[in-house]
Amino acid sequence: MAMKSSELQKAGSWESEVFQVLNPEGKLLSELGGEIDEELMIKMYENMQFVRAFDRKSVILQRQGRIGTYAPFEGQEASQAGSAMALSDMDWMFPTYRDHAAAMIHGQEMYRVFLYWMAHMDGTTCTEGKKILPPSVPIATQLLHAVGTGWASKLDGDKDVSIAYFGDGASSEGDFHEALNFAGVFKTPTIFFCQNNGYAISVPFEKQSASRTIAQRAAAYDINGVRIDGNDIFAVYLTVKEAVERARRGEGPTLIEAVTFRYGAHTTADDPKKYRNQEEVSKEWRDNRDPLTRLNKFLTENGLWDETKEAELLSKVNAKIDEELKRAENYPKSHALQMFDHVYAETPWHIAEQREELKKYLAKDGDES
Amino acid sequence: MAMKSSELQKAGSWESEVFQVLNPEGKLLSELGGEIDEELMIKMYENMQFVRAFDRKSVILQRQGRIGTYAPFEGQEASQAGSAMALSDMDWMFPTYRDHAAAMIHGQEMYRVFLYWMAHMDGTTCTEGKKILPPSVPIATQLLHAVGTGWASKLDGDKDVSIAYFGDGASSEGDFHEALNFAGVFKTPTIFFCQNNGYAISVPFEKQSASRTIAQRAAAYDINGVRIDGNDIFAVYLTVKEAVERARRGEGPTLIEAVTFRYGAHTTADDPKKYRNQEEVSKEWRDNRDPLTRLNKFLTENGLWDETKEAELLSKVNAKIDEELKRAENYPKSHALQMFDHVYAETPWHIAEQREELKKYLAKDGDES
Amino acid sequence: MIQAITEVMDQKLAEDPRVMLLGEDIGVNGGVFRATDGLVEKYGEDRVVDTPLAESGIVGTSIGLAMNGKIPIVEIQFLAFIYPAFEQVVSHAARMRYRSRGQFEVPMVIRTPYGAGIRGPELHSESVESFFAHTPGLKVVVPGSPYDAKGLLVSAIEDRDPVIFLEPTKLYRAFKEEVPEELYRVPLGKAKVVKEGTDLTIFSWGAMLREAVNAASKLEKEKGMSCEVVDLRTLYPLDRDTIIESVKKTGRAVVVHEAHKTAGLGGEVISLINDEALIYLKAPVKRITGFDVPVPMFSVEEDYMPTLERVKRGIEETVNF
Amino acid sequence: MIQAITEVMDQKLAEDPRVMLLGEDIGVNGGVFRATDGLVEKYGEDRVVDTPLAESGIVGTSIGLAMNGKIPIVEIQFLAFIYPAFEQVVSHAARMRYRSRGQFEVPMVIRTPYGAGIRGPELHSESVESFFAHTPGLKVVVPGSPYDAKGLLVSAIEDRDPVIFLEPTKLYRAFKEEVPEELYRVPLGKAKVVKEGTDLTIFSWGAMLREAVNAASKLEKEKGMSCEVVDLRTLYPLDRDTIIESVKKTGRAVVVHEAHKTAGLGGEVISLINDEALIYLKAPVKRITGFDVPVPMFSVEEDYMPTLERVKRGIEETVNF
Ligand SMILES: Cc1ncc(C[n+]2csc(CCOP(=O)(O)OP(=O)(O)O)c2C)c(N)n1
Ligand SMILES: Cc1ncc(C[n+]2csc(CCOP(=O)(O)OP(=O)(O)O)c2C)c(N)n1
Ligand SMILES: [Mg+2]
Ligand SMILES: [Mg+2]
Repeated sequence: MAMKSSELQKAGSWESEVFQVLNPEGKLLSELGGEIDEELMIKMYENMQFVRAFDRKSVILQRQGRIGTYAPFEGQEASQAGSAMALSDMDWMFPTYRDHAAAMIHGQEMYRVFLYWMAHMDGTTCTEGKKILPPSVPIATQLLHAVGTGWASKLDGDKDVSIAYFGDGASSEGDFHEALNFAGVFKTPTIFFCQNNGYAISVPFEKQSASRTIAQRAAAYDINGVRIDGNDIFAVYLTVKEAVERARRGEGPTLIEAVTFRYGAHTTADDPKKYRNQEEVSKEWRDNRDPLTRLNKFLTENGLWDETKEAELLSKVNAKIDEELKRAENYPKSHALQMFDHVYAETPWHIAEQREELKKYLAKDGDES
Repeated sequence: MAMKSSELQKAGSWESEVFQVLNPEGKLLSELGGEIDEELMIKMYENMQFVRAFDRKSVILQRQGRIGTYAPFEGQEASQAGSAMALSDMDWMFPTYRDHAAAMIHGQEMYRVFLYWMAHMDGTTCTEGKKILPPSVPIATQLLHAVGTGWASKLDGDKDVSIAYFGDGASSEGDFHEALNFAGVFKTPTIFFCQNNGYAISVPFEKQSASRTIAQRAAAYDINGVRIDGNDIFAVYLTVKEAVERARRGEGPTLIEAVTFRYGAHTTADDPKKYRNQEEVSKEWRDNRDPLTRLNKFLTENGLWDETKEAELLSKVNAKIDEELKRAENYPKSHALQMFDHVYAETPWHIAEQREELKKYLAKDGDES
Repeated sequence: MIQAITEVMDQKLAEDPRVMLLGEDIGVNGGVFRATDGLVEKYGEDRVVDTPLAESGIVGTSIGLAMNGKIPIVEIQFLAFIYPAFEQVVSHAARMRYRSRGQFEVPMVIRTPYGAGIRGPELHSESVESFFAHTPGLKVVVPGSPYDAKGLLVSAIEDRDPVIFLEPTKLYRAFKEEVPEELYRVPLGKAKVVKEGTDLTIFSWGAMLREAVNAASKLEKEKGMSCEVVDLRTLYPLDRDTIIESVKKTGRAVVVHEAHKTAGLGGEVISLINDEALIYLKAPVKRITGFDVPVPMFSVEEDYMPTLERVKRGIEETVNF
Repeated sequence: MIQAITEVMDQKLAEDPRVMLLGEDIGVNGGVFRATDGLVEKYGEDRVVDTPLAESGIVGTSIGLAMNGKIPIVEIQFLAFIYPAFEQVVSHAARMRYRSRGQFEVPMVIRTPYGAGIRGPELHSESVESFFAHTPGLKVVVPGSPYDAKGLLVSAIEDRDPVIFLEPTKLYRAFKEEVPEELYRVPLGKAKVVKEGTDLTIFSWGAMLREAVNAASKLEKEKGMSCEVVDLRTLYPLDRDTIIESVKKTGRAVVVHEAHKTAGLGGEVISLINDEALIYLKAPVKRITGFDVPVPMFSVEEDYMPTLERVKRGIEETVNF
């Protein structure tokens, strides 16, 4: 299943070069061989609906001023949900600012994600006991962390793997190279999960690199590389699953390039019309390659889904989102004095004094709680 | 001639996987097709003798305390001389601390190289009018500069190319990746000339990367990559020549991996016995793959060289080295006040004052000239 | 301020064929703050270059471009994203002239938005100017007004040394000021007395300047204090003469900056005063600065930065010392 | 000093299975200064790791290792070679605890030789401690003696936050001192009064400490001056109390460091004094430092650094102010 990158370099449209299981028409291209049962398929669909609803809600919340600038991921649900569902609870996850879908499916509580976009001081925490890191802002840096955590697990004989999420743009940074090289040398149980959504903000991948694919770079480090249809949740799940298993068996890292597309803006502060024919291209992907539509078709055709279920799901999902939003909005507001906590394990004198100083001002201003 | 990296990945000893023209026994493996005439062959041999004599002299000078720590290149003469001889005067060269042979053949005056190792303030200058940069100390950083100078030449329609020298270790740095990627995107006339001498100080290439070759990385950037016998000056010359011509024609960058070996220590401060079977492995290379020996054999067998010529050459070479050494040793010593020059185009107040301050101290100490 | 900056680049691209712009998303997108809006359409992709997402690559290739006859104006998307290029900036751009004894030079400008106050995500609000002010070979410039932004940027582009040009994001669209259309120069290395005064001097730069000016006018109105406000503008090298002259006159000073206090440039200003005007001092020079904590999430960023209140009280404490 | 450092790593590797060493050439080669000599033979390649030549890789993976239960001790071959890892140090190692509100921590030590004076090539002699002292979340430690090297390194390894441990190359083999064999701790954040005195305080650290002590004894003998010498040892956070106490006693001070003057830590020391002890000052606090030029080629490096002569005269000028 995991095709060598060299096999993927033939000319043609990207669809002909990627690993695909469920095509856009909702047809299975190969046997699932029991790896994805009906329950799991339905769960996949539910998860994608869940995160899509979250994403749309967040865009609205941003417009209403209830959260700050937000980075939407609509269109990338299969990549994020499919990859996260292939993990176990114990696995380490290193998301970026766009990977909340993956994080939530891996166990991140939604209210914390809201807190993040509200810029709450606790917005960069994760569910207790989870190994989900705060979203990485500096591009490609988190790949190295995932090599490190994986390495430690390997040294300790633990079976958990580490997965780093990143974008096509990230593949240009030096840290991408150093991470893949270290992972190759130390054979760490690391999964490099690249969502190639075609753009780094406004810059299309053709300007990012002369190489046609990102997966082909795996060969430079003698690690596994595979290019998949990132809008096909079956392909994503199976590929990540295999990479995870290989990693757990001690067979080292995998680079996965999931070809996908973000329908919307880079962030709510971005205007995609500046750099692409936004309506047309976005509609093109939505109409012809949507990850939810194709699974819906497949499930419906196989009698596993219908409009009643859909309606039930949506109302459940919306209720959950409202509940989590309420939880976030009712969460005690960030207090300025929190900025002095956790700089060090023990607060040194100068920070303690500065805290006192601010405390005094806040008290005088009357806004200390 | 320029083999694809994929063609080089077959199993076997490295010699079977590299481009080679003159084998260690001094036999031609393919026709030179007029690209290297007899005069050039002799010049190649002379150049290699010249730089080898320089290198040996420098190691002695270091022991005598006449220069500081020195980085010898003995064993790598074919790589350095062959590549430099394929350049034109106008071409930009970015050497490391080990590439003085290449620099000198490209026109760097030897006395400046001596000044460099004497840590003279003028030791990082180059012959007037030349485009030879001060040796790059931070590993892999100069690759980007060579992309930049090449890019400017391309934009201006100039025909010069830029060549960056670096080692196997350098291929692990992020800057290596960024440089190759930029070069690929902007199709700059840049030659990435890697001398894979098997070691980054003490670390063998097997520990540097899981990839078997460095040349194969070119594919990750859709640029040309070729692996050659770096001890075969014909192979080096022809490969670099072709890369240079391609670059001048606007066909973009090339990554060349020249497989070679340094016989001696990383620098005179290094003890190679700590990390390799120094005597044995060094002798192995010297006896079986020496770049000078093989060309000597070839020239001798073809009636182009004999012991008389050898003796004449060596005495000429030694005289030249002595002369240049004298020039360096007679060069006005660095003066402490020079440290305040050239920080900026115009000296700002604080540096001017600090200069005055030091000047006063030096005057009081009586050692100002 | 952003229009003034765009205008300079536009005029310089038109006037000097050596000028090039490089950065992430500066082409059709016009930059995340729109500083390069419309320029690629006007000057083409060879001169306004959308680069790959790799800061060391951007700065490193720009060093090569600069050595080979170009004048690159680099945009780093936000100041913290210069870190991947730190080695290229510190070990190469700043030293190429020095190492080559003047044979090669790197005339380039690195423009980058910096500072907090616009509700940016993590790492979008750093204020680490002191890193660059500790690096001989670099110049560090921070405009405090649209007029200065234009004049300083022109000088930076014409300067033959690498200039770190820090643009306070909070001022990008903060105030309107008529700016002459033609190119003019504001010299590097010269501070500006923004407001004269006799009781105390406020040294500041960038976005904090507004708190400084506001505090000065408030205290003037409320308490009849007369504060001089000095915009340092060039942070490296500092304009010592203006600093000392002002302190000799007022005898009291505060430094207001949003960078962390420890090892921030406040310490440098204080040291210059200590060197040259200690005996004129009637009170310790107070530093009113960002706290020594990572710039926090924006929900509390306003309290991280010196507030008008903190500046005012700091001044009063210094005056009443 | 180097033996003391090796000894700590040896003992810590033996005592604590979480400890790992990572760096370039630290395996069979034992490190370019032999700090890790013999350790890979004793503890194996899983615990003493020769890494690829990539500093961001080393620090970045170490952050991951540290978050997942290891205590990485990283060797950066020379301080300037930390720049490729600058982003990992500043944007991640220093902030992971903060960002995760304590959920993840990065207990690691970055050891690196620093400073001039051993005839190193270009970029092998930098002294940029102030970069790290301007980065909340980091601790910066510089031992000035073998005894302190051992005790401070033990504390650094046991500290739960990332520590930049700067080893003055000039002191590596400079003097012999008996060092207890067992593990002991010298606390981080505490300066040491190396020599008591009453006329003036010399604040210093690292290799410059020796010039400080030499100047103090010379001036004592030659002119009967009594100088107190304080080794700051931890540069971030600084031990303000010891600094202020000493200045209150002596009323005069100089700071001696080899880093560039502008935006160096001398300014921070002066600012702390200005804050807390201005009225005790009988003279400006003089900075006797490396000049504001790139560290030059070693033929003139001795004149770049504060010489004994410069330190002496600086002290005399301060005393005779
Ligand atoms: C080191 C660094 N440089 C620049 C940025 C600004 N930036 C944020 S997102 C982004 C584009 C990232 O593109 P990609 O990796 O494709 O991920 P995507 O946003 O498409 O998910 C850029 C340039 C950053 N966050 N970090
Ligand atoms: C960024 C950086 N890290 C570390 C060093 C120290 N160092 C100098 S040479 C060297 C090994 C380089 O190996 P390689 O690239 O193979 O070149 P070679 O010395 O074999 O010619 C190292 C680690 C450096 N100069 N720069
Ligand atoms: Mg993308
Ligand atoms: Mg090598």
